[in-house]
Amino acid sequence: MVPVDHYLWLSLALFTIGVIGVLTRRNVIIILMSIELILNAVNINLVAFSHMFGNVDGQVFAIFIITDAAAEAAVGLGIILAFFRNRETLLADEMDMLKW
Amino acid sequence: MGLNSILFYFFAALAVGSAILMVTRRNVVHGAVYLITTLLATAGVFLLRQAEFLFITQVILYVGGIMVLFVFVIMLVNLDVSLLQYQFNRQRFVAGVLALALAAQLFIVIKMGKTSLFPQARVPEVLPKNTEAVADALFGRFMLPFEIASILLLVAMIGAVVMAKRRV
Amino acid sequence: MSDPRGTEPSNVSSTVLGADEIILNMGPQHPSTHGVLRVKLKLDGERVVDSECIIGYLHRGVEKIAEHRSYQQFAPYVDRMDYVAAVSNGLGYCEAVEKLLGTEAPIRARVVRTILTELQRIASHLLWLGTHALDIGALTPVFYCFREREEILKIFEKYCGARLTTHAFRIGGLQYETYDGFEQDVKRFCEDFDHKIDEYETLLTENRIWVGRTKGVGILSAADAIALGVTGPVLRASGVKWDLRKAMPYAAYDQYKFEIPIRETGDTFDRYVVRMEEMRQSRLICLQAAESIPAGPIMARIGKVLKPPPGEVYHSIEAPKGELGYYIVSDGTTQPYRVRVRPPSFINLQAFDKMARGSLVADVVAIIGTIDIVLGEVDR
Amino acid sequence: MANDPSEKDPVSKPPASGAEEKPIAQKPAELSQTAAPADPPKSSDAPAPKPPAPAATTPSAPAAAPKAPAPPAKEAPPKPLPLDNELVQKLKARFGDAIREATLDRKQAIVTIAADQLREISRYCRDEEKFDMLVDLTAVDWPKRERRFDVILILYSFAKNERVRLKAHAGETEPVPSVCEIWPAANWLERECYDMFGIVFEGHPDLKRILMPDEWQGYPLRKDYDILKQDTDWVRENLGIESGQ
Amino acid sequence: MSHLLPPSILRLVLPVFYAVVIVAVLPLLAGYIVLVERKVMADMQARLGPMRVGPHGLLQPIADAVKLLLKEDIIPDKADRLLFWLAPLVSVTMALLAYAALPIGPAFQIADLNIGLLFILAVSSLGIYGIVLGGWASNSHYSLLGALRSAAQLVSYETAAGLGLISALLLAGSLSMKDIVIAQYDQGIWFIFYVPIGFFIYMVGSIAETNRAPFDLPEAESELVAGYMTEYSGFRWSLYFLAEYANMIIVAGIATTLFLGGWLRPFASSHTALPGTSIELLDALPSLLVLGVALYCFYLAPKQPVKIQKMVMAMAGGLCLIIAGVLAGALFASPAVLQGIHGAFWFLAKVFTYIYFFLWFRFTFPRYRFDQLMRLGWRFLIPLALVNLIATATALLATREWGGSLLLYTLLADAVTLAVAIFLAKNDEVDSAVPVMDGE
Repeated sequence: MVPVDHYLWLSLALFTIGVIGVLTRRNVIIILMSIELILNAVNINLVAFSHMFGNVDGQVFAIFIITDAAAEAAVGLGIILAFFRNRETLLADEMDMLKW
Repeated sequence: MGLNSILFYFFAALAVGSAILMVTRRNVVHGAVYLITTLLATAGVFLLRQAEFLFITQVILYVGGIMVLFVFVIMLVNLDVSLLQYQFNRQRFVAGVLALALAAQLFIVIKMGKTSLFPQARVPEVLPKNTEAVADALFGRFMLPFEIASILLLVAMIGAVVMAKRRV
Repeated sequence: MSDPRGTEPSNVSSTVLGADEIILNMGPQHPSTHGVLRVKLKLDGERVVDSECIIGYLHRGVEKIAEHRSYQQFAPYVDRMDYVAAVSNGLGYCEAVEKLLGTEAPIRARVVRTILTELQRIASHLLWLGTHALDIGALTPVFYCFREREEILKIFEKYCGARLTTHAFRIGGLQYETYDGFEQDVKRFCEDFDHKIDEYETLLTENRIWVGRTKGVGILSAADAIALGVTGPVLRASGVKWDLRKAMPYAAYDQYKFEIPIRETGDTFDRYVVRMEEMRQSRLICLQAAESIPAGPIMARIGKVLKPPPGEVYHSIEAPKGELGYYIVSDGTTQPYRVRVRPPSFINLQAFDKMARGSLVADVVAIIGTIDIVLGEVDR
Repeated sequence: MANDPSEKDPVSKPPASGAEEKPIAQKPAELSQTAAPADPPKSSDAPAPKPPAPAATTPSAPAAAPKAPAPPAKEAPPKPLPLDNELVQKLKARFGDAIREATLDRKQAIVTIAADQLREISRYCRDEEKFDMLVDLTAVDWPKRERRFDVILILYSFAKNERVRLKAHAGETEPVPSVCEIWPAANWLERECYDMFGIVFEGHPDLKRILMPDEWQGYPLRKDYDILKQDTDWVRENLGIESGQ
Repeated sequence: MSHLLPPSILRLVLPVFYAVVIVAVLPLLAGYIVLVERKVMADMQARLGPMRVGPHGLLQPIADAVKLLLKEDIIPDKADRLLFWLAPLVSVTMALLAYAALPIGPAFQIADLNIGLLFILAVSSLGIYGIVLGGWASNSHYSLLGALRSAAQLVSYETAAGLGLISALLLAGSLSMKDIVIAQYDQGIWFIFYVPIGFFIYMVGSIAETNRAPFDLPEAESELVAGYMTEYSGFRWSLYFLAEYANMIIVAGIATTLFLGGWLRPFASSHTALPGTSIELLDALPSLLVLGVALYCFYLAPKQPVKIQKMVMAMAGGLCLIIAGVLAGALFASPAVLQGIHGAFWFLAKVFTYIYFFLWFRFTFPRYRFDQLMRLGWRFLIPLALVNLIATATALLATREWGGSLLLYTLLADAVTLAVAIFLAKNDEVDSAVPVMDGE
């Protein structure tokens, strides 16, 4: 039986990698994908605890998080598309205007 | 070490490994492929914790839906030039240090809380049938959040359409 | 012309949405460019923003060859231009030279010419229908069309020994007398053919997908069609009731009753309907002509060596694809000084850009099919 | 002489004399009249097509009443004759010296014009005389002449059911005005002319080779174009051998 | 087998055995479906189809396979080699993985997952990565356009097909493939009779999902040459091909399980034994059918032109005879064996019938255009599926509340759905009269 804290370590590792990705990469799509990674790390936690406590509330929350991830991806990618069409770049540090 | 543990460590290693590859790849499509691998490995972890429905949700929605959207957009906007540019921004060292500091904090918390923070709850060997249980929870106690989530999706959908449309 | 695939040298996805456009090369090796047409499309997503036809891959210099052949020697060459309607090409050329000579083929020859040319029109339209349907994704009609086309080719084969590049006519008339049972063969074919057309129509005309794929696609207005010099079924589908067989009758067309089908919108569906109806009309002409082929000689009195007096002539006929004209200049010798072919496919293809702009990639295929080009004629 | 029809015909014997042939061909009486069935039109036996309703032309000028040119009922031998019909008169009245010559060859009208007035005359023909379709545009090379090219425009009028041929002489170096803006159909036709003869059309939107490869040397349909020399040059340059023959 | 090995080991060995059988047989099966497809096409087009390799082209698939394996394997110069290599593998792996939960017979199932249906859907939805990545990695415009079309099409039609399936799921009350079939046995009716419109929606959706005509836009040969497969050749190409046909069998298997009673024979719940025996009339049908085929083969064998063809034809007849023998022998074995063997027969028969419709459509209809395809998916099928779902659920509720025959209520529900369908189609006609200029 794998102890619960191993799940937490896994979650921590993924979370940290995600944060590093968000903070250091320039490409917006990679940043968005790193955010997905972070959300996923959270899901692992939720599932681990859900199993530990023997009820499914954690899983339900994980489902909500996936829903949220879907919404975020849709809007985020929409923004990226719109941005790309106007500026022809994917670099986050060039996204420096409030309107066009 | 039972089959369960072996699988867990295999999935964990796969997830972490491809996550690292994902944030370091120059080519975004490769990044997406590694992220898909991570997500599938995570789904495997879910399955080990008997969250079958979540496993399926992860595969259908995350991998089969959201990531397809990602790959789709990447194909639409992939630029050659972006392969030649610096992949990391200027604050990368500071950011890295900060992230690692955050990780260290969490590390300490988990380490300390390992014995005290988490109640050693009993693990019922036989969980109720997972899909039914999730459905009962989702459409019972969590009805309101469920509806709110659906409204969120609707809003996101409209937002995405408005954003992506060429001329509104 | 060096790069057959013709993709831009840079990475494919380089400018996919960046400049909002990608360049897509269709052909010269492509399943539905009907030969070696190359179309360079500028796409916005799947919508065509701009197009350019690049032709000449099949250029054989027919007009140059003509200057080094005697009048009779050149006749087989014209069969190789529109090779799916060789008989029509031959008719145009022979009549043009006859006019240059100031003579005319005897009536019997003209009637036989009319029958064969109309059969050829049906064969050409059948080939068009089959491939056009295939382009739009209907796999089956093409085999039915070939089945009937086979019958026509059999008649050609029995008449002159060749199926495709027949060289059926000679300057001054016909070389061969019709074989025994020619009239019966033609009549039998025509009688069977009527319900065969119905068969094609049941597969396509009422089909929702077919109508959806062809209606409103590649619209060409009458004004545009005339300005672009478009002729043949394409022009008639745009609402111009003009057919050389009626306007300036040649061969024996003035003896027979037939209608000129026209449609109004000028879209792909209309061109489909016009060609289907033309097949029915051609069938009627064949029936009428086969009913009474006049007796008489089949060759006009012309010398063995043709030396037309100096001068020039332009003669055109209604080929299956449109107005096929020959402009021949004679300097009084045995070889033409200049032969110019007015190729209907070439000129109709010019309208492609007009039709394709603003349509989708899938429509481009339908539009190429609906113009009914033969690259042998476009490039000559 | 393999193609000589009378030589090989196994079935039908060519008639012994021309006199014999005529009476047989006479049988349908109206047919013998359509000896030269094309132009100019005979409204009696061929129903003239209706003019296309939405033609691209501008409103017709009142003066241009469609009327068939007087066809001289001349039999063989075909020989160019001077032509002086209404169209020619109107053209002469309007353009004067630019109309060099008007002839009738095999009952087909040919108007020779000055090359520099080509565009104006074309526009007049389209707008006033209803020659709304450019059937063909081509050229003929006469290398011995001073201005070696004939640029030929064949026009057709739906309203009159009549063709006319405009002919303009052009020298090797002098450009000819393009008629692209008058008939869009001229676009590819002029490109082909340029490709085959090297005639430059001034005002053409995109004058480049169309049938021959872009890097082709020489103009194939000129009479002095030597295919052998071309071939030898090509193999020498590209294959490094002396001759491809 | 059960008495040879202890059950605990059997539980491990049997699935492995099944998996090996499926992986081994599937390529052969796909090859023969191609042959059947060509023969059916030939029949519809008034010609003969393959006749050269073996009698009536029976060995054609083998010749094709050998040819494909011997072909040169080309990787375009600027392709992304890793993904170009990976993509067909992804496609074929996902297609094969889905077989894990498909119940070919009551015992012939690799794993009876309690989320079986979702598993199949999830795994087969991953197959799209093979298409998308392959199209992208080829570095060709045709491939890329094919891949983009494929992604958009799959996502759209998966929704419609899934909603179509849910109407049957409501009636079954389980996600396990096995339980769904058992539910149909218990209720004594195939679900297609309760939810015919659900079946129709799933059929259209499944044709689109497997990229078959008239929805074969991602590989439309007259437009995009071969779509995402344009740059592939030889073995890699055949992997895509295998994946496509494997997917066809999968969707046919899903439809069979959910709507057509899975491995159940017709009238599975009625038992009328032949007088004097325990053999049921309908159970004898399969062996008689196959026997007929065998006799036909023997009848044809002497008519073959070449000696070797005579032999192959006779062998085919012999094979059919053996199958007929097995089917007949099962009649006298224990009920479990009978069910197992005849179940597989009926399942495959239904699957092939379903696939026959695919072939039929392919040779009858022209191809949709992309905007028309999207319009059909989003503006006709998905609304219709939603209405159908609600109507079915209402019918179910009504039966539960007021009692009465479910069939009656579902008939009512179907009528309502049909009315909506007609309304939607009419509405669509009005709209499509105007050429759509999207994105402007």
